[in-house]
Amino acid sequence: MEEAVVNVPLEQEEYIINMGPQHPSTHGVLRLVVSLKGEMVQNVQPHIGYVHRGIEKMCENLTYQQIIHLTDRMDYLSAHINNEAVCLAVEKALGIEVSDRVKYIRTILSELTRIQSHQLFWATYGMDLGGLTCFFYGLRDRELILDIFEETCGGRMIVSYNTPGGLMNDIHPNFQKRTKDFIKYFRKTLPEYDRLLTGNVIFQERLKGIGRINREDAIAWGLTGPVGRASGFSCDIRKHNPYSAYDKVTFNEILYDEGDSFHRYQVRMDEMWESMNIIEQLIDNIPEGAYAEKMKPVIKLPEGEYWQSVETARGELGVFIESDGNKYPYRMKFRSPNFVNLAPLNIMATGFKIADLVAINGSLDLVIPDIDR
Amino acid sequence: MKAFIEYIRSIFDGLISLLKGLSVTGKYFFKPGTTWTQQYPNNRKELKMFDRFKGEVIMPHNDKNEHKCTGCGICEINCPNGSIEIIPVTIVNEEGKKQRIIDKHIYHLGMCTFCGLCVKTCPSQALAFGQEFEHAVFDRTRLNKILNQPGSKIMKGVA
Amino acid sequence: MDNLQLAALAAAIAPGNEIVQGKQFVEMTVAPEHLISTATILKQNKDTQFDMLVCITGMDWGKDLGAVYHLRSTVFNHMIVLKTKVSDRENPEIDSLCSLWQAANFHEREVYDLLGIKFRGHPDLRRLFLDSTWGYPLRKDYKDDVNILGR
Amino acid sequence: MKFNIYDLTSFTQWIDSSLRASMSPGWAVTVEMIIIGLAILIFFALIGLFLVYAERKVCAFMQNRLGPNRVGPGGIFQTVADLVKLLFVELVPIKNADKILFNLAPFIVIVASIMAIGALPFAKGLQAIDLNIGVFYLMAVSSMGVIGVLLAGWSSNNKYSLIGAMRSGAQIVSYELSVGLALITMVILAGTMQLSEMIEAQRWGWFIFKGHIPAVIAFVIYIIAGTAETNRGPFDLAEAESELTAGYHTEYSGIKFALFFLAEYINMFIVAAIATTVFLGGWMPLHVYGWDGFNKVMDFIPPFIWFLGKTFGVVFVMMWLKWTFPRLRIDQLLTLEWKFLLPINIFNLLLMAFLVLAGWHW
Repeated sequence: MEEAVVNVPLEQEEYIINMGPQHPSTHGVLRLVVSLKGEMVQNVQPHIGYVHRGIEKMCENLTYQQIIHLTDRMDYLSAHINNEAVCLAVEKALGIEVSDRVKYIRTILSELTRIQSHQLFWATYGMDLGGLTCFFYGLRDRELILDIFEETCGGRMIVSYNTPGGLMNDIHPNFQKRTKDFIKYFRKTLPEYDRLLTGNVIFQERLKGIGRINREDAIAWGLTGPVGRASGFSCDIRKHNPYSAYDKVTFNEILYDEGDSFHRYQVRMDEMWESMNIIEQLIDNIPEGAYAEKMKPVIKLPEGEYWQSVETARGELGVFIESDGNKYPYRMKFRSPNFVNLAPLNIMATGFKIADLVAINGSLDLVIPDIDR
Repeated sequence: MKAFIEYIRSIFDGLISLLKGLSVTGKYFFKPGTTWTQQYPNNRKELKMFDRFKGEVIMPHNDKNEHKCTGCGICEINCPNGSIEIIPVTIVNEEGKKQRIIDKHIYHLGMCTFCGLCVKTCPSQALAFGQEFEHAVFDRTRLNKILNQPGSKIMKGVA
Repeated sequence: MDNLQLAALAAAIAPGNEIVQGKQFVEMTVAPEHLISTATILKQNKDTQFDMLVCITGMDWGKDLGAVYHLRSTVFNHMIVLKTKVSDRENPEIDSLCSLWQAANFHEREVYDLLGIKFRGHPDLRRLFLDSTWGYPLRKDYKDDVNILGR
Repeated sequence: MKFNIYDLTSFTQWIDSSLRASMSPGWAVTVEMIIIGLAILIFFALIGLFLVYAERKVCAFMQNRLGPNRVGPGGIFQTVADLVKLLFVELVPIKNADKILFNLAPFIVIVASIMAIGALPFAKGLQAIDLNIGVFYLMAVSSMGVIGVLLAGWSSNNKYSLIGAMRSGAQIVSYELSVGLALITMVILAGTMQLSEMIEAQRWGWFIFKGHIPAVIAFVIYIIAGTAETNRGPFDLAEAESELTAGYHTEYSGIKFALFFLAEYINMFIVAAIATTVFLGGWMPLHVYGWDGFNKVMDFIPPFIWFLGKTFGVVFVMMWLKWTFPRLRIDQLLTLEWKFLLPINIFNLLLMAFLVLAGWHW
């Protein structure tokens, strides 16, 4: 506490409040030391590390198969995409090409993950802004995706479905039917989200022009994902460096120029439509093939450095593996999108009110375990 | 004048957007049968988990109280956080040969992260995922389970 | 532009650095004193335009400490990897790149927190995750008696 | 004495006269005050508990849930159980808090709402005191609660509470205007401030029908401003839980928190009751001139039911608003009042005055 106060420059009539680590709107154990003048935010200092588990250190003592289950626990809302990132990096290092079936299934599940993450964003964002009903509608529809995951992967959020060289099991026989049912249902329900929240005059007034960040700043701060794309920074890894089956589908990258909270929200709403389009293109065409390549029980990566970026629901997740030829990685680094997206919170929120700070913080859609790792 | 018309229009646009929102919540309020929640402890009988659901790691036994675990220890090696401990014992079997079997297959449910590596890598399919998910207990030591049942033997034909 | 051309171009505009090819990305090993100047050239040259700092990875190579910078050009969509090493394990110092890319701010704080590498010229170099009594856990010689890592 | 459910005047007068016959007038008044006080307190507790339950059920159904359903049939005793729990919760002492004000604040809030209930006409003859400036009195008393809110925020020694209290102050000062002007519009129509006379004037048509468009506008404004005055969503800035954790009552626990909580619901009831009395005819059944059969059927329903039914209807609308809309920001809240509600209100007032002068309102 004292340490925090020392580092915040205080002027006259300013005072500090601590938002977090237990605060309803910080979505976890993020602590923001906010200095205020009246209700105006003068300075925001994020203090993180309350759920730092040392995943990168733990990875140095785990085999590549075992690392997968740790990546679930970084960005737990994009668990499947995180798994995929590590698997892709390992497969790239070993020079393994997985079958098309695996690629298709991975892509479908990634997009389902993205939809459920954005649904939770919608739900919690509505709640941040005081519309508590949104929370229940968002979670209600998310439940259907979690059921798909549970049936096929065995876990709801923490799926651990990928493994280097393929998948843990083949998809469940009900998978395609359930997914199609969900898309049919959600295409009808998503406009309801817009009626309830997006079009609402209070909602728009609260978000438009709040927490603006322009394209140059977004690039300089390395903002990716919906946060970067709302500022007009075309940063979709799925488009620029396609992995899995993304080169086989057509979809639009959602881009807006305004870069304010409302458009960060709007990017996510539009991405849900795009994700549904991607799934519809793939779901009926899953080719036959092996669901996993034959792998050695102990995977040893050749000496060298490997990098793989994927697009999670929050931005670019980079996996950096330095291997010394052993069965454990020498150094494992995760470039987590939330960690980068949190950094410019100060420049986004300064000059706005404390209610706007909540709105901006919510529009970044932070997952704190991903920041701390 | 133009500003005034704009002002009036903003009022009506705002009101319409608010009414749209009200129509959504109103629809669910007045339409019966839209409840999505489950009455959890009451519906225990009907509640069926998906067959791949990872509730806990179990070791299936057949009617003759036999399991398939050979005590090879692959699950113990593969477990990322040391939730599995195998205590082997060497016995002399009916044919007079020395055989290494499990004495106890200890499973620390409290540490398990349900990654599924033990089940997947088991060479004799001795482990599986159970459907039980109500793991709350008053004492943490009760989460340490011994998976092989007392007096159980290894199934014939499993090396 | 493929990796070969990029390597040739990088060698031309920032001479004196060791360039490794044949890997996933072009890799440049930069001496710590040339880091800022090399990075500035890479960022500002209109044929490279590395305007996005993707990631800084703090490394402990056993003897040397160092950092690996992943740079990307949002214009050309190519990547380059900069590596810098310091052999002073007691008081390692590298120049901060905060003036070039603001994204370096948090990344450098993270590297400082976990590996103890100080960044000269960083505006706000504080520990990020851990409190000041911790050691530097990502160093290979880090020992934690309470929570035993490894096997 | 014959007990008449449709006209309680004779009943209350019988109590009064029998009391006066057995004791001196001073004592009689004292005993009457005690009876009324007890009756109001019991009603207060019951209505508070019921409204909490109703709110939880209403929001649950809007959110595809069932709401409380464990304690009693349909969870009807859930709020009683909650109240019992709150009574046993430890009252956490706050470091460096202003003890006197801290303890006083919940009582100011609760007393303000009790005072307002005293003047409400629940049925014909069932009114504690029929002031000739009834509307004025209700407005004055119902806005006193903000003093308690301000004291709570100030004395808690918590910055969140302080911000919440300051917001609440700014909010109530502004919205009091709209509430007042909306009611004045109806006072012009009624030509009186006495609540019993106002209701009597609505025998052949409630004011919201009689007053044409200005009355409807006034009603909408009153609902918006009344919601704001009770610090309820979407105007719950004072306790905005995603910004200020719980606003002015962050530091309160146990029964003191329960008092704030109860007062919020009672205030909602009072605002709805005023709306009922002034716009929707109070306890007066729905009458249509000329339809004698219809009017007889309507008269058959007791006035008390009419009053509560209309009030809960308005309360439901307020709950509906709360569970649909996101919260406003403080500057938007003030913009809404000063740039939209107030000008419309003043225009509306003129329109109504013109209407009444032209004699179009009958």
